[in-house]
Amino acid sequence: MIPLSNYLILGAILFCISMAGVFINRKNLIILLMCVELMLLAVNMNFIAFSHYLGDTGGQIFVFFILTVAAAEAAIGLAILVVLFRNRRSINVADLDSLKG
Amino acid sequence: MLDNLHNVNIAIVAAPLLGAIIAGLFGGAIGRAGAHTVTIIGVAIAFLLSLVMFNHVVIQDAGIVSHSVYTWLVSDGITFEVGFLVDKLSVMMMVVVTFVSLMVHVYTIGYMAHDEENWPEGSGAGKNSYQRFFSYISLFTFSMLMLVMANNFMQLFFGWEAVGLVSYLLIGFWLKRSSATYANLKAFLVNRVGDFGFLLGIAAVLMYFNTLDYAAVFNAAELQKDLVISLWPGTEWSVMTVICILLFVGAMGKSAQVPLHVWLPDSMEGPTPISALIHAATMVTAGIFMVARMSPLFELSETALSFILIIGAITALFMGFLGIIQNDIKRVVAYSTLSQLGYMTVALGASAYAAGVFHLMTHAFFKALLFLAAGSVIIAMHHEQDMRRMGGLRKYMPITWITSLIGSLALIGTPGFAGFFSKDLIIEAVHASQLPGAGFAYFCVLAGVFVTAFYSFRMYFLVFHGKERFRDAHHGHDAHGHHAVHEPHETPWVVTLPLIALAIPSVLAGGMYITDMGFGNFFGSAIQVLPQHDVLGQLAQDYHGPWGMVLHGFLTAPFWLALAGVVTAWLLYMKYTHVPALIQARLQFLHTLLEQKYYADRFNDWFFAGGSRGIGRLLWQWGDVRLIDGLLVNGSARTVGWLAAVVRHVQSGYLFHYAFAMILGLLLMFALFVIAG
Amino acid sequence: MFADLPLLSLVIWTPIIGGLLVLAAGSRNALEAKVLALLVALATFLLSLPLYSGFDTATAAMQFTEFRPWIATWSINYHLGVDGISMPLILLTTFITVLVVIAGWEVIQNKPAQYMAAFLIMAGLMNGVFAALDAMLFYVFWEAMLIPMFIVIGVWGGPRRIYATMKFFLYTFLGSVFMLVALIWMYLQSGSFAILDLHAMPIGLTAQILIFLAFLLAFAVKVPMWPVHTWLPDAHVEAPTGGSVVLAAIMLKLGAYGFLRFSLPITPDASQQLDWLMIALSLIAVVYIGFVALVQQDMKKLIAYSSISHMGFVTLGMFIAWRIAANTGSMQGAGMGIEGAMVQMISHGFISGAMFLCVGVLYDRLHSREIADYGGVAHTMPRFAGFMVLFAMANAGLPGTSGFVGEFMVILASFKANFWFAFLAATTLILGAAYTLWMVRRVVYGEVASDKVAALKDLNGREFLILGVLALVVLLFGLWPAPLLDVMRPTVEHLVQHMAVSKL
Amino acid sequence: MNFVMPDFMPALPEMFLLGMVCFILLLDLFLSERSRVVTYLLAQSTLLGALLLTVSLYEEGRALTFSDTFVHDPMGSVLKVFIYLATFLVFLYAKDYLRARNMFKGEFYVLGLFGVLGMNVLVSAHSLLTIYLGLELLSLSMYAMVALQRDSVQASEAAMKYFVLGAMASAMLLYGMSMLYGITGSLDLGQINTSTAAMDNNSMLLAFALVFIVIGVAFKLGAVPFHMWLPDVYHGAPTAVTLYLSSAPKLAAFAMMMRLLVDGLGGLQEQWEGMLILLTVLSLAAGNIIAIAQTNLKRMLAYSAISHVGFLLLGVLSGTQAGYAAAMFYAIVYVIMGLGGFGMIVLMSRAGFEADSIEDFKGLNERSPWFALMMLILMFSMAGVPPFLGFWSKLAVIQAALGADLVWLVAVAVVFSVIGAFYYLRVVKVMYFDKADVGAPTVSAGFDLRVVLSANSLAVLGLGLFPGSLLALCVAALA
Amino acid sequence: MTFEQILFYAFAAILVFAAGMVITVRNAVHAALFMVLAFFTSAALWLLLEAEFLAITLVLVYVGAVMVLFLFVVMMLDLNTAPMREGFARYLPVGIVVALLVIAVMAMAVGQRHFGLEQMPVPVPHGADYSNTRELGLLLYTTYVYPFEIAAVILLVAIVAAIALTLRQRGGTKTQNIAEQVAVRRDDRVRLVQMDAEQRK
Repeated sequence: MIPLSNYLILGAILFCISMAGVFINRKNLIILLMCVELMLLAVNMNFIAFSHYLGDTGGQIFVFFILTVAAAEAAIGLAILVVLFRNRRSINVADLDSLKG
Repeated sequence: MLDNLHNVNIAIVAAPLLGAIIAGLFGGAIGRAGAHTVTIIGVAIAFLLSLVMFNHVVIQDAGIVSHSVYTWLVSDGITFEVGFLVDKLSVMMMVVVTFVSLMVHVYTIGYMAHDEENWPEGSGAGKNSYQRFFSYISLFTFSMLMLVMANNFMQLFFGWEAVGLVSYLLIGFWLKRSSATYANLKAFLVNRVGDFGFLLGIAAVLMYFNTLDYAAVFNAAELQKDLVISLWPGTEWSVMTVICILLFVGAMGKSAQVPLHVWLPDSMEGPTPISALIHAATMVTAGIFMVARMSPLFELSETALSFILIIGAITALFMGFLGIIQNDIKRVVAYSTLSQLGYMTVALGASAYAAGVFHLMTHAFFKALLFLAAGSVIIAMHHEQDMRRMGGLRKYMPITWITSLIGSLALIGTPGFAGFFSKDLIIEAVHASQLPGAGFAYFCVLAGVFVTAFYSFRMYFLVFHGKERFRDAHHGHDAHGHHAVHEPHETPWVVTLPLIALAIPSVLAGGMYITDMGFGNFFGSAIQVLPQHDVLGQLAQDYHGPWGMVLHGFLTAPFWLALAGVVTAWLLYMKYTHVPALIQARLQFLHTLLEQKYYADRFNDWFFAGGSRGIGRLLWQWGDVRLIDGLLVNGSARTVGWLAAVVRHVQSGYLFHYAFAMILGLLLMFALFVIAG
Repeated sequence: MFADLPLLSLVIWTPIIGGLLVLAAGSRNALEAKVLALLVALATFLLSLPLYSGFDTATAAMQFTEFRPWIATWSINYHLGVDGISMPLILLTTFITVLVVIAGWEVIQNKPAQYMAAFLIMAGLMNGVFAALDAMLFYVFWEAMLIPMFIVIGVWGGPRRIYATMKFFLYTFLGSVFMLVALIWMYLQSGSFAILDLHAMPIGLTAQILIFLAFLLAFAVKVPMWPVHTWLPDAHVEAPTGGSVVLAAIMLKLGAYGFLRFSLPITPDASQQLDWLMIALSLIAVVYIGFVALVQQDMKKLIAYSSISHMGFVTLGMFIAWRIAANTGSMQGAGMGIEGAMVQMISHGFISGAMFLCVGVLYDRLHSREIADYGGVAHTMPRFAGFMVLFAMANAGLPGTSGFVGEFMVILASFKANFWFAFLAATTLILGAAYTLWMVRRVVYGEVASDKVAALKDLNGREFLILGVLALVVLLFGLWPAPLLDVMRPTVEHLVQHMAVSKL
Repeated sequence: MNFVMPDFMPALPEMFLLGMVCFILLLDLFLSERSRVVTYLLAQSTLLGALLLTVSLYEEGRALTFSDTFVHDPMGSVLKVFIYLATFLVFLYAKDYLRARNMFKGEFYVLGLFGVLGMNVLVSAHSLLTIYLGLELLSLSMYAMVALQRDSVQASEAAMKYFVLGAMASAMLLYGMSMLYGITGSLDLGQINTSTAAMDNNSMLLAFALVFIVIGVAFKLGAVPFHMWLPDVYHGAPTAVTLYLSSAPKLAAFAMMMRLLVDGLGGLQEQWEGMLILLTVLSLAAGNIIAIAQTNLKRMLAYSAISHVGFLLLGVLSGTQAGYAAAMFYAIVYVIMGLGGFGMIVLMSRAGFEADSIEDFKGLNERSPWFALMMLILMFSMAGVPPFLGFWSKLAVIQAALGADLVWLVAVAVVFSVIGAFYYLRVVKVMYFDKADVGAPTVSAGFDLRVVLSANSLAVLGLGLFPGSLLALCVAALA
Repeated sequence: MTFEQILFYAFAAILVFAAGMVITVRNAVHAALFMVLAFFTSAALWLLLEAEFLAITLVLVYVGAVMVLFLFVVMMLDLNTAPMREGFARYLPVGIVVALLVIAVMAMAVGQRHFGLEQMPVPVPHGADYSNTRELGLLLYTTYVYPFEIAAVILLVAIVAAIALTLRQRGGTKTQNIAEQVAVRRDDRVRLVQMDAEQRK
């Protein structure tokens, strides 16, 4: 018998790891994008767990849409990454500092 | 009939005002002759109409004329009006003021004939300082009349300050002279100190009487005499004392009583007619007049009377001392004026208001005479004022010499001359007074007689007798471009005529009016004296007519003191002319003290002028600039600016910082709900 | 014939719309714009005259009222009206505006049309402040007025104009936002922004005190009272002559007007509680600022400080009412204080305006405001010197000039409250004379200081006209202030009665 | 399965939009550079058409459709109308700017219109799902638009930052939604509202979910500390896109906040009030203070936008109908002013020259007094000086907050508004008090831009003089 | 411990490990591969939660498409991996602390207290005839048709955006420009030149 809280905590851990990933990672933008994917995964975990325990399909539907959107997001993110790389010849996070102050 | 008199009153003040306006604003157009004609006509009208009023009020004794002209303003149920009160006191003042003023106007034609230093060629105003001068003195006449004819405190204050204004303008008439503009500023400010008290006094009157009308205030005075006011916790002052002392502070300023006397000697920077008109005969007596006018109030406060007595006595004696060492002819007269004002004040303090006013009148004549004579000498000497460069002028300017002698004799109180009657009356009145301080005052006025005689005749001898020092005098300054050697000569008729005209009353006015003004009930209800203060009433019992008084005068101490003074002067300045220098050397300390005028000017300059500038600078630099502006205003602006410059670095440009900020925000909000429960 | 016209709207909108037209005309022809500006100013002045002639001096009620719904959601209305307090101030505004337009005629070379337009618009807005009977309408005019002034100082000002104008704007803005908060709070309590409703609205003591303080901040900055006065010297010094004139003559009055219109009637109990503060600040203004004025080296700064000092009388006169009541047992005398304050406001409008114009005359010729650069001006500019001395005397409160009347009344009234109030207030007799006349001595008198001074030309006709008119007015109100007092009496009496009734 | 055919009428504007966008997308492929203006005109007419449809549906009243995922109500309609209008102006202002930078392409309009569609979805959302999707539709369009100037280093950097942070924020929002779903068992806002209102108000769990929801909203609005993207993106994006970002999406964000916090979690007002207060204070402080240090006008306006968000939140957090109306009024007013402000930058820009430095406005009064005056109006309006529109919006929210007895917060707000006035004044100072550089050009923008921008600024004045109707509209929309 | 629990903990452990590796490895390719691992384990966990359709979708779409796209980009950009870890260790502690803090708070909320077995009992497993895919499909095209359409638009936006951002016309390539061809006018191709008759010299 796995309680719901286990899934939720797993989701939370996943969420935090990916969140931490966003600000620990100072070099590679691609990993940042992956972290975002990971965060969505954590949310999906939550939704599915809830959906299961609540006996309601709404959560799974939501996850379906999240997956769709996440795919679209990944596409656009990578497109932006490519544009950025063409302009800068770098995807180093620490190089993105021309806008500040 | 009464309406006509009202119009006469209005005409009395309007005529000089009109003259002043015409001469002042249209001086360029009407020229010099026009200016002096129009102003003299104006003042002459005022003088003649004053005589009409005199006739009505005094000779026909047809009662006082009091009426309001217009309502100045109404506020909070209190009506402030502009109006006239002509009773025996004011009508006497009116006659004196207009007469002296008329004389001065005439005299000025001669005195100012060559004064062109003010306006350069081609300046917009033209060369009309002459016109300006006439405008000023007419304006002064107007102001003074407003002052003496006022029927309420507000108008009194108006006249009071207006004469101050004209005095300011006239002292500084020679605009280029730094000393003149210093003197006029000083005169105005010192007068303002007096006015400060005066205004507070008026405010006090309004508070306790709810009106500023003389009649109403005087009628109610008796009822209010027991009121007290607590100026600071734990003390209680009689309201009357407070009011009277405050009002008297005003008089101290205007009548140059110690310690507000400092402006008067300096005011001699103005042209001589001014010294005569304003600083001897009229304006400075405004304080005396005012106290006399307020006698119903002053009578109710013995404290105030004692205060007046002491101040007056100090002024009478100590200012006289200063006259001894002056070399400037006008300054001697000026200190003499101070001293005589002290006498008048003493009289007021002794409740002998009539004596004070009487002396005021006689003094107006002989002091104006002396000033004009001094002016005449100055003209003859081509604007040389130092007595050490004069001497032996008697034979060059006989009229001036004679009239000066008359004036001096009147001043020192030679029996028979006008000054004798008034001065003797004062001395006797003080002697009779029972008020605290009367003893001290009596000593002062007695000693003052000797001093007066001494400096008067010192001046007289130095100027008119002895060696003709102007011949070897080497002019240190050549300010007016005159040639070094010149023969003095008698001045033109416009100058001498007023001298003669003033010499007559200087001799006669005393004897003529002593009976009425000194002992009689000349002033009627205008002056009120409580029975217990009525020193003149006591003296009247021993009075047997002017001749009796003259004869008696030869036997009294004042006469012998005066004689001693004259003799001493003769000895020191005619006989043994080297002695003064010896004395000076011996009593160097005393001489310096006198030369420095008791250090009053120094102290004022250092303490008041310098002190207030110091405070101003302190408040400005530390209060405004550093504290409020520097620390609070610009400080806040700087802080915000600094904060902005610092905080903007939080926006580092790094993505991971941004993300971190979001997570911190998340934590912050968690914290919020954890704390909130 | 005037009864049917919406006079107040006309005096508000004529200059504003006229100003916009001037702005438009200015892009084509500067002279045309100036003539138009003068016409507009004159028209406004003429339109404001019926306010006086048609004024009913028998009533304390608002007159010439206009009412139109404006923002229904918050029941804000376009509600105008004048009483004896505001009417004279409107006249003052329209009058001064004419002078300012004339004063800037030749002097302003840089974009004269914008300059004129700014002043016209400002005049309209200031009239609006005085005429508004709706708190929010009042606030709108009150704040909007800052904009043209900000521009005027910033564009046509002196070397440190930017600092000065920023300081001016932010200072006053900071002050007024709290007033806004207070107004909204009262609206939420009472459901109305109508000033007269707010007068009648009962408010608890704590709330009153907070409201009072909020108002105080707004009005004290404007007056200005110590210690929030430091914007004024800077603004004055840097502003062009016209700006200084309007600032001193009218804008400072707005704050004082605010006290009369808002603080006293809306929060009488708080005013009573805090009158010690007001009196203290007023007296500090009189004395402290008097001393500070004494040591100024810059003529405009000196006059600016003198303005602050004189405005101290205004606030003093307004807030001594309860002390009088405590001291004498009746409110008798409070009216005199308030009326004195009013007279002082009007008179200060003329005198300080005239003083600034005098300095402007000198500045236009020599481009210096330093006292030390002058001396002996009387020799080269005798007519000017005459005016200068006259206005200086008026500034020093000489009887016979309007400068005396207000101070006199306030001192008389404050004596009823406390001897020492009057004592400190009366020191202005000495200090005021000292700083003003000392400046006169250094500028006007003495030897001609330099060749530049020697080359000065006396007043031209335009300048003579302006100063002459002001001189006449100053003397007129000094010799016969009764007409002014008659107008405001019923209103002030009503105000005093209102103040005497606690709202708790 | 008891499925009923949904009522499509309320969604008519959205469907029209979608159809038109697809049509434009296709048509644009067949247009040459020269005739690209057709795309522009079509895009504009699409917006006008949608506007007409929305207006015609305004009277319909509140209705739910699409299985309650879509709501049609007056607030939504009003916001949509202003979204169309704002976007219309954006397209108009941006035309010449885009042309000069070789960005006058169909993509800009297509993405822009997709964004509008996303906003519409968001505004009409009545389910967590539609909120999320609408948000993403809008966001994805915006990410792409920011990067649209492909050869610009700054633009791509801005896009990247925006994207990463945006994705993170939407993940957080989703996390919150998942919690909400877990707690209430529903995605429908109406049901969420009923079940949360019935729960223990102090429930830690709800607060926990709420935190994430609020963060999502705060990010979208740009409230501190979730604002970090905003200055960089506004600054880095091409001004035309900044114009877009700063206008209509604010209205959508406001709607999102209203839907989530009020429609969905109205019962938790006490709890989100505290969070919003925190955001308000931080936004007011950071926005106003940092703006002072800026030299770049776009960046300054970005910080100004942050401070405006603080004010907007002031209205919402008061938790009353009047407060919501005030906030909505504020949002609309801000959009009008912001359009003018960024529009001025566009106006001043020329090929190869971005007039985005404050210095670029030096001496504008000499070069172009008219537009200096327009900018002056805008700046004073943003500073909240009457009689301009900005004042009334501040008045509205302050009134709302005072109504909620948040006197201290109001005091903070007004103090910061005074501090904020400083940097607006600085722009005026630069325009009016500084001398123009030698050779600084005059305004050379197209006629339509000049006219409409003037109208925009004058509207700020005109509506400032007569704010009654707009205000009444907002109040009525939320009644 | 039941089999289910063993499975859960095992997969959960792998998932957390994989996630940790994603954010810490230096090489983007490795990171992507760990991502794949994470997706796989997630899919397994979802199967435990009876979300078969989504589990499979996850594998198909994410592992099969999205991660491939990632890898593709990584390869295309030809990144230099060497300096990728500079300063990494410095931020790790902060990261860990903050992450732990957030986890702690989150765990407080989602822990046993609210979502334990008492509050949320494990639902009865679906029968063999239950089709998760069918269930979702039914909902998707009926109740959620509106979101479904929006999702479609989102994908369209993604396509448009991706193309708009990355499509480059290289100067050298010879491609048809259909728009230009369609829009061509006569004047573009033919120019009629009026020439004066030349005088023969």
